[in-house]
Order: sequence, then structure tokens, then C-alpha cells
Amino acid sequence: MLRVFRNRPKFATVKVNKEQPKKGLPDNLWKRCDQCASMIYNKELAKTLNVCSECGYHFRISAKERLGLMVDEGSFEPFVPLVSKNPLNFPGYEAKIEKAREETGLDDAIIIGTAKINGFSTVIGIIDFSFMGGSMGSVVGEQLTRGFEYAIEHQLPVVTFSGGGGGARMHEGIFSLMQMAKTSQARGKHHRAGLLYISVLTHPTMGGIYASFASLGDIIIAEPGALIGFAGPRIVEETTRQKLPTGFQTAEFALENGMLDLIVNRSEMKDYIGRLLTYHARDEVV
Amino acid sequence: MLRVFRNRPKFATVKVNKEQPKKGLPDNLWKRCDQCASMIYNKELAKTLNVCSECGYHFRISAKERLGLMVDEGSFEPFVPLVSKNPLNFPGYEAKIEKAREETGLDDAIIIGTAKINGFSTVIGIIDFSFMGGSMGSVVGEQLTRGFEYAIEHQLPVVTFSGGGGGARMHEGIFSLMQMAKTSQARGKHHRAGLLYISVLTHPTMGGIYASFASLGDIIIAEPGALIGFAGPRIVEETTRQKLPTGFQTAEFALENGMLDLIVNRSEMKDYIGRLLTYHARDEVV
Amino acid sequence: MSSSFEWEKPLIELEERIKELKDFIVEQNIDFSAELGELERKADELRKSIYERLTPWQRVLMARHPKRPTTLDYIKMLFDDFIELKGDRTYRDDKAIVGGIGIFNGEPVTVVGHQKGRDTKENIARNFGLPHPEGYRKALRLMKQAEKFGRPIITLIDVVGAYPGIEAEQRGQGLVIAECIEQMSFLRVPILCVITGEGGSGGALAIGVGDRVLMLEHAWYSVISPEMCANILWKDSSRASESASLLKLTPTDLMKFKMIDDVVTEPLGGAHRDHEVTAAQLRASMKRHLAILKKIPIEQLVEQRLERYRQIGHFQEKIITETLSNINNFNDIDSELDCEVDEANE
Amino acid sequence: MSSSFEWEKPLIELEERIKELKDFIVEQNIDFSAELGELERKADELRKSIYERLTPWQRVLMARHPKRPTTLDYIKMLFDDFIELKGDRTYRDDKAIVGGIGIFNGEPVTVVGHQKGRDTKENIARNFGLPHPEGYRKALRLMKQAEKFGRPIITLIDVVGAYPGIEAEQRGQGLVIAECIEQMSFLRVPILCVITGEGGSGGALAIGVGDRVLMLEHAWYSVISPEMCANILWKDSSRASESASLLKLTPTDLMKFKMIDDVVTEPLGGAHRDHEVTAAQLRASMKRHLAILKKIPIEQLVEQRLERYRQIGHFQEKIITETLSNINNFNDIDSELDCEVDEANE
Ligand SMILES: [Zn+2]
Ligand SMILES: [Zn+2]
Repeated sequence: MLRVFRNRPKFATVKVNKEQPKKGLPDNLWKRCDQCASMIYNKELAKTLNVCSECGYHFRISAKERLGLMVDEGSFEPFVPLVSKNPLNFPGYEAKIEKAREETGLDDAIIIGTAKINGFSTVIGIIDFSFMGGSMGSVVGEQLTRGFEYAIEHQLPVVTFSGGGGGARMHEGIFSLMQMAKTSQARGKHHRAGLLYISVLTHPTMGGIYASFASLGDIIIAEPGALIGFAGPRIVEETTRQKLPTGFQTAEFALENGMLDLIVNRSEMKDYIGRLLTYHARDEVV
Repeated sequence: MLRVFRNRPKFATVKVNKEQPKKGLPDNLWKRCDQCASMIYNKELAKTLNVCSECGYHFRISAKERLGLMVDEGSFEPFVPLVSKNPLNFPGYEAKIEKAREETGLDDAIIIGTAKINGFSTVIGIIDFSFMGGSMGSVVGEQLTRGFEYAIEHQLPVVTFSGGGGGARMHEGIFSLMQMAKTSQARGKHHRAGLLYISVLTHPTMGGIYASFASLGDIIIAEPGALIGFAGPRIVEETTRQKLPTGFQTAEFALENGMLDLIVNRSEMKDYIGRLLTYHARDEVV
Repeated sequence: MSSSFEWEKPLIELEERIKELKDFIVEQNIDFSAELGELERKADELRKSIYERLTPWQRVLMARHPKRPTTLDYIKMLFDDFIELKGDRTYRDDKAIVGGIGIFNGEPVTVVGHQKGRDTKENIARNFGLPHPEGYRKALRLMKQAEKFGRPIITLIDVVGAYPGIEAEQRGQGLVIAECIEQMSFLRVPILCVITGEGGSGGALAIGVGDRVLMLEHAWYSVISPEMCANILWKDSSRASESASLLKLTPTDLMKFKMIDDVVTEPLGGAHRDHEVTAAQLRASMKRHLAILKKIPIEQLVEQRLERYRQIGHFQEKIITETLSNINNFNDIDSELDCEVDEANE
Repeated sequence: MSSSFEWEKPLIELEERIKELKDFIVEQNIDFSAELGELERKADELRKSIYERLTPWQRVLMARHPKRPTTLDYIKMLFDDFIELKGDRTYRDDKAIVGGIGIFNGEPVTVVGHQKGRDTKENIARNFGLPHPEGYRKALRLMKQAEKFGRPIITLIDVVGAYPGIEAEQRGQGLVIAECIEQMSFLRVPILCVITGEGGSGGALAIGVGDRVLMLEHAWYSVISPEMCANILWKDSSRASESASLLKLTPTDLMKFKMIDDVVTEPLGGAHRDHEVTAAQLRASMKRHLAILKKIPIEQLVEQRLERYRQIGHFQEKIITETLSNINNFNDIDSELDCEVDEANE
């Protein structure tokens, strides 16, 4: 068996940045809704799970927040943390990684481990957009692969939340591309072992992340309004020189075009996933 | 094993009607091309395999003619002939069958048996439009099913030519509908046995024939201009009250829409099928 | 379409009279119970005699009653929970077919069914329950998902036929119907099909290949709709009531033919008169049949399913009396002959 | 686009001079063979030194040369017979991907590859070799057909990247690329992939998962095209020559990284200078690798294929030095912090 879990004590190495340098500035008290432009009090947003109470817009949340919303309290056990190398000697990559680590307190763009959701054991992986746009390099690829492998070994379902912007991490070049194959194959084995994978597409799920593991869910769910696609809307517009259709590449667009099973509000997500896990439980504890 | 072959002598029961009552009338000497309206001398048509030398229009030919064009001479051995009953007591069905038998010399809308094509043994089934529009009732369904079963037992490829107009034979009601399931399942077993099925769609392949075995070919070929679809063009036009697109439901339309592998002229059909059989030969005699 | 039929009129009139009488009695506070009982007994008799004597065509009309429960209505009544799953992962989510995971009798199952609209607006959105190829693909996707997770499949069939539309043809509905039929036939989970309303041709069969086929009392199932059959036979769709009789499309006929396994009784007057009672009857039949299917080892189940369809057909081996001619002697065939035959068939 | 590059100019000039000289010699009937030999030796040296020192960006331009052989050109040269098979059986025949059955070295194989146009008209018909979802679906259909019949698969890759088009997105190219990658990985037949020209991102990988990956000398393969990389890094596509160097996209780099298995030498000056010689070189490499693959039992082959990709990645386990904080204590997380991070990333 792979050493996927860190040794006990099972503490996270993520450094929760406690400094709040801009404290007192209105930016930190209020936030403008990207969709309806309402000004919303941050404390209010925390209560609504970062969903605009005016228009239902789902703000992006961090992987840590997502984890908090999704798993049974105290049940998360992270995998051994991995850190990136710089296989292409891409100029400035190390510095970028270091900066992202400091800003997010994460080792790379993913939080992954085992957890219980409504009492059901799962492997859960959550991409964090704040870490270099949630792009998939060797670390994200390896962690997801370990996730599926662990799930096969222990006959567990996998749940992922993929909010990766550009998809691939170009600083790792071909190694980043190959993570698409690696994660797809890991899921392929998991699928062939008859196990459940619920893929949740959060804003934005694009590029190599969308074109690999995230598209291979038995059930694919999205949050309302999430941007979902392979090529980014700007590049599509530039290439085709056509006006993009209204709602192009939104979750609603994907649902209409047959690419999603359902769209679920953040507040109902845990309930939906919990029910789906229940209905796929192998011991038939329905 | 099913008794699929008649006892020797392996003669066909088809009655080749030798009387030519209208001999001498111009109708029998000349034929007008449905596509370009050229008048073509019948003797000329026989030489061009019933393809218009002006525009390439493929006239419908009988199953017997098709057999002659496709199989190695003297190699055809027909299955035991079957005849229809009238399970619904549908008024006039027996008379219709009797009339069709007399006019075509066939027992029902199919000729089926084993034959060699370019030296390769196959099961070959050919629908004849002239027999009640080439519709599939119990006899056609059973014969095709026996064909696939015989092919499984002897590890043979199957080749069909399906030119059935309405598809289902409504006089047999639900029994006709169920032939779609029966033939699809027979092919399903043949497919799962790893065997090759080449389905050739000739003018017209519609309805229940198209929506069952004929669509389940590993390779689907059509003759140029053949009408291919489920619902007939007249009913589509009546229902939607829209002008049909140019070339709607032609082979060329199906090819463009991804439903066909290739379109092959009648004169090249035997060569194509022969090569495909060669490339799928199990003994690797390439 | 009105929500009561011509043949129901005497009954509806009697029912109204009884209601008036009752109101009067309550108002006047008179004891009329004996007379009232007699009246209601008569109404019952009338109901029975009307619905026992329905013609096949009347049954077709019953199956199309605008207030008849639709697939989503049944899903709501039959399942304890239901999560709808959408999309074919290829082209579009077709609203004419719905599907998802439902909890039936405490157990997860996959459900797919045709979905007609319950009003004009919904009918337009759902194309009157007539699927495009993507609808069949969605159904197939969900059924294969059911197979992966070992869930039984329940299909609810209610479609007048395949959709004669340009796009449906363009995107290959014939091909996808064939794929559905073929793949359903080999799925390694129990499949229970229910014809709840209309069972028209390939559109019905595409999700209709199963281990047991149940049928509601006022449903129909045939290779062709009565209208289209009349159109072909007599070039006159209005003679559908005649062709409906010829096609032997009622549950009674189909039971006799062994094409279906159970007829689910509807409340007197039809399913639209009492959705809940209809669902309860259906649930009981489904429960009974599913329990039997679940006991059969899966290899055997699939074998039985294939054997069921293998046996369908009415034919006999030909007794050879005619002069034999060697079919291999192709040169004997006169191509002129075929021209005549072609003409005869135009 | 001109059919000769800036850096070729000195060479082309020299080649022209030699040709003139030869013509003169023939005309005058003088014996100048020694001098001519010397000149041609010099031209050879010049060629070598030019093509050995090509920058990565120049290599990308070579891979895009309008006279470079396309997939159908290779198919004609590599196979003894070829029957093209079209269509995805779902939506359309995508001309940007071609496929079929070819006879390679006396044996049937399934071939699929991107097909660029050989002139403007063909480029429009073939969308410059940029597939829509139906193209990938056709490829997958043919590869599964190959698996059924136990035929090896050969893919010929030449695509700048996935197509950033409205319809390609609408019909789910991300999803279908994922499906291709996943399903190819488990196919129970040998798969030989050849990057003949451009190997751009998901568009290439969709038909690029195999047991052996060969690459032509002047081909490139990367997660992103140099132009798009420059666009992201410096908001300036014209700096593609710089990003091309950063991306390590040449066969030399990729051999070092063990991402490919063989580099197929092109004629001096590039494949477009001699199609037949290029094809002969490629054929030899394909033959060699296919012979090896065919000897490996299929179970083992698929295992090795999966293991090949399983091993790809550069990372290390983190040495834990920081203060540990319990990640399960969610209440510690201040949502205000994340807002900052979001802003930093816009
Ligand atoms: Zn808002
Ligand atoms: Zn003509």
C-alpha cells in the first residue's frame, strides 16, 4: 500500500494565516456581488455560505471552507502532503509556488484526504482556485491518483470539488499535460472496480481539469453559475470573432447541453451528496 | 443446433416467374431514371447493374439480383424456408402474402443463407422490397435471428442488405414490433462473440428495420442515394409542417451526420465487402 | 381536449344527480339512505358496464386523457425519494424523457420514463413526451449506470411513437433506438417495464425491453398508432377506431399473446379519476414482480430475458411442393420482371 | 505562409548556385566534378549546421510547414490498403479527424489521426485539423472497434490544440477528451502513437495515450501552444519564440523526460523536403516498435501502459517543519482572508 496518510498526529500542515493586514478597510467588511453588484456585509456572507442573498450568486470559496461545509466535523484525515518540483526549470516557478503557499497556507492547489459525509466514509479532494488558479501540476495529479487508489483499496466512493481556472499548470509543461492521463486512468480503475465517483464542478472548472478526472464522474453536479468548459471564453471569443451566446459555459448552459446531471445550491450540496452516498452504499443500509 | 438448412437437394423454392405477359410493350424495353429522367434501355441497365449511366442513380434491385452480384457463383445455400401465419387474424393478410409470393417467387421478404464472398464464408441476408415493401414480420425476424445464430455457431461474419420500406409489418402488430428486439438481440450475441457484421443499407431502409439489426453493424455501408431513416419523409413533413432540407434522409445526409461508415457504388460493393472480410479474417490470411 | 369522453356522459349525469340529491337531503335533513344506496348501486353498475365494454379505440383515448398521471406523477407517488439525473453527456438534456435514482420499497432503483406535459406550456417544453435521440441516449446512460451499481431498472412507458421530426432523423433516432434495444437486452440487472399510457412502436420499445412488462388497464401497446395504421390502410387517419380494433393493442389481447405479464387494474373510470389509487395498484404489482426478479441469479435472468424475445413470432416451415429451381442459377432471373414488381409497389 | 523559412535562406541560395553551376557544366561539357563535389559537401555542412541549431520555435514552425505531410499523406505512404470509416454515429462526420482500417506490414490495423488541409479550401472543410467533439467520438468508436477485432491501433497526431469554438464547447469537448483518454488507456490492443507535427494539449492527448509514443524530429508536444503560453505569461502572443524555449517541447527534451520512446529522423531540411523518405523512416520505427508490442501478452501490455502514466510527475513528500494546526478546526478559518486571495488572483 502507498503511504498516503501522514503519520499521526493527524494535523494539517496548512498554515492558517492569522494576520489580517488590511483590517479596518471597507474591502474587508463589505464585498460587491459579481452578479448583481449588491454590497454585502462579510459577516452576512459567512452565514449564507458565501452566496449572495440578493441574487443567489455563488462566490468562490476556499478549499478549507468547502471542506468545512461538506464533511462531518472532525472526520477529515489529510493525505501526506506533497510539494512540487520544477521539472522544466521554468523561470520563477519556485517563487510563484512559494508565494501561493504563503498566501493560501496550502502545499499546492488541492486538499485531499478521507472524511465522512453524513456518516459515509469517502475520499474527498478539493481544488483551491487561490493556489495558482487551481491548476493541475504533478502534485495535484499525484494526490488525486492516490485518492482514487486509496478508494479502490478500501472500496470507497470519491467526491471531488474542482474549481481550477486554467486547468493545466503550464510551468510543468508536458508533466502537467500527463496528469490528465494519470488522473483519468486512476479514475478508470476506480470505475472498473464498480465504485462511485461524484464530481462537483465549482466556479471555474476549465481546461485540463475539466478534460480529465472531473468529467469522469458517475454523477456530475455543478454549483449554479459555475464556469465550465475546456477553452476559456476569452480565447473562444478571440478565435471565432463571434459574440458568445448568453450564459455560454455556465453550469446552466452545460446542463441544457446534456453535460451535467444536476445543479445544486451550495446550501443543499451536503444533503444531495449525502443522499447519493446513501443510495450507493454497498451494505444496503438504506 | 437449429435446423436452419433445408434437406438436400439444396434448391431454392423461389419460383422464378417465367411468363412475360407484357412482352413487347415499351415499358419492358425502356426504363425512366427516377433521378435524371433519362430513358435507359433495359439491356443497358442490366450491364450497369441497374445504375443509371447518365447520373449514377441506383435503381432498386431484387434480392435475387443482389445475391447474384454479391456472392461467389454457386456458393449460396439457402436456409429452410419459413412462411408466415396470421397471428392477429388481420383481415386480408393471407391474401396479401399469397399475392406477394406469386409476384416475387419468394416465401417472404428475405433471402437468407450461407455463401462465399471472395472466398470467405458468410451468412448473407437480403431483404426484398418487392415483397410487401420489405417489411419485417415474424418470418424475416426469425430468419435473421437464425442467421446470426448460425454465424455464432460457425464463427462467421454476417452481411445484410436491408431495403425494407415501412420497416415493420403492421399486419402482425405487436409480433412485428418484437422482431426488432429479437433480431437486435441475436446480433447482440453475435457482437459479443467478437464477430463481424457488415450492414448494407439499400434504398429504402426505414422504420423498424433501420431501428434494429440494420443499425447494429460493426461497419455500416450504404448505396448512393438510398433513403435511410426511421420516420418516413412524408410523415415528417406532415407532422413538422416544415420544408425538408435538401437531401433529407439520403445516404449522403446520413454520412454527413455521422451515421454511416461509407457510401459505396454498386459496382464496387463486392470488392469493398471482400476486402473488409479479408481484413477481419480470423486465420489472419492477409 | 375535454376531460370527459362522450361515452361517459350518462354516467356523469347520474353522478351529478346523486350529488344534487345528497345536497338536498343534507339541507332538508331527511332520511333517504335506502333510496340513495339504490341510486349509488345503479351508478356503480353503469360505471362497470361502460368501462367493461370500452372499445380498443376508447381505450386509446383513455390512455391519452389529459388528466392521466404522467411519469413524474407516478415517480412522486411510487418512490420515497427521487433524484433526477439529466443529460446524455453528448448533446442535450431531452425533457421528453426523465430519469434518475428513486427509492422503491426501501431500495434504490433507476427509473426512466417518457414525460408528457401536464399543460400546453409543459407539453411544448417536453415535445409532448416525444424524445429526440438525446433522450434515448440519456435513458441508456442511466440504465448502464444502474447496471454498474447493481440497481434494478424501472421504465415507465408513455409515448405515441417515435417523433417524426427533422432533427430527430438528422441525429439518428433509428440508430439510437436500435442501440437502446440491444444494450438493454444484455443489462445485468432486473428490468421492470410498465406501459402506463401509450406504447407506440420503436419509441416505446427503446425503453421497453425487460424481464417483466406490466401494463395499466387502459394503456395500449402496438407496432404502430391506430391513426398511422388507418392512414396506411385506407389513407384516412379518421378511421383509427377501426384500425385500433385490428391491431389487438389492448392489455387483454397482449396478455393472451403472452407479450405482457400483468395488467394493473385502474380505478373505475380510469387512472385520471384517482391518481393515488392507480399508483397504489401499480406499486403492488411492481413490488410483487420485482421481488420475484431479485431472486433469480443474474446470469439466468439475462438468459431468460433473451429467451423471452427469442420465442416471439408466428411462422412455420414451408412444405415444399413447388417445382424446384436452382437459386444459384442467377442468369435465369429476368430483370424485366423486377421492374414490374417495383411498379406494383409504388 | 511562404514555403521556406528565414533561416533557410543562405542554404536555398547556395542550393540555387550549385544548380546553376551544374546546368552550366552540362551545357559546356566541362569536367568540374572535383569543384562540384566540394560545393555540395559545403552545402551539406550548411544544412546540418542550420538544422542542428534550430531553436524550439523554429522547430514549431517546421512542424507547421504547409508542405509537411498530413495524416492522409502518411496513410497513403505507410499502408498497403486503407478503407476510410466515417462518422461518430451520434452527430456528424468530423473531417478534422480521419480514421479507418489500414494494412500495415501485411497486417490490418486501425488508424486515426488529425487531418489538416493541404490548401485553403481543404483547411476550411477540415477546420484546420481542429476536431469538434464528434471527431474525438469517431476516433474512440474506431479504436473500440479495433479492440473488438484485436487490431493494433496507430494514431497520427498533428493538432495545435483543442479548438476554442462555440460549438465545440457547447457539445462538450472537455468531456469527450476525458472519455477518450480514459477509454484508450484500457483498450486491450497495442497502441502506437506518432506525433507527426504538432502535439498541442488535450487535442493531442485525446488520441495520444499509448504503449509507445514516437515523434518526428521536427514535431513538438506540449501542454500548451507557445503562443498561448506567451499570451498568458506576458499578454503577448508574439513572444512565442521565448515561451517555446521555456516549454521544453522538442523531441530531444521529451526523450530526456522519457515522455516519448523514439525520435524519427527527418530528411535534412524537414519532412516537407521529401515525403517518401520521411515515411520510410517512420515506417521502420513503427515496424520495430509494433513488433515488440505484439509480443507482450495483452494483460501485461495494458498494465505497463497504465504504469507508464502512473509514474509521471515531479514532486516530493513535504518535510513538516511548520507549526501544526488542526485542519478540522474549521472555525479558525477567516473568510475575509480568502477574499484577499481571490483579489490577488484576478
Ligand atoms: Zn448578487
Ligand atoms: Zn439517371
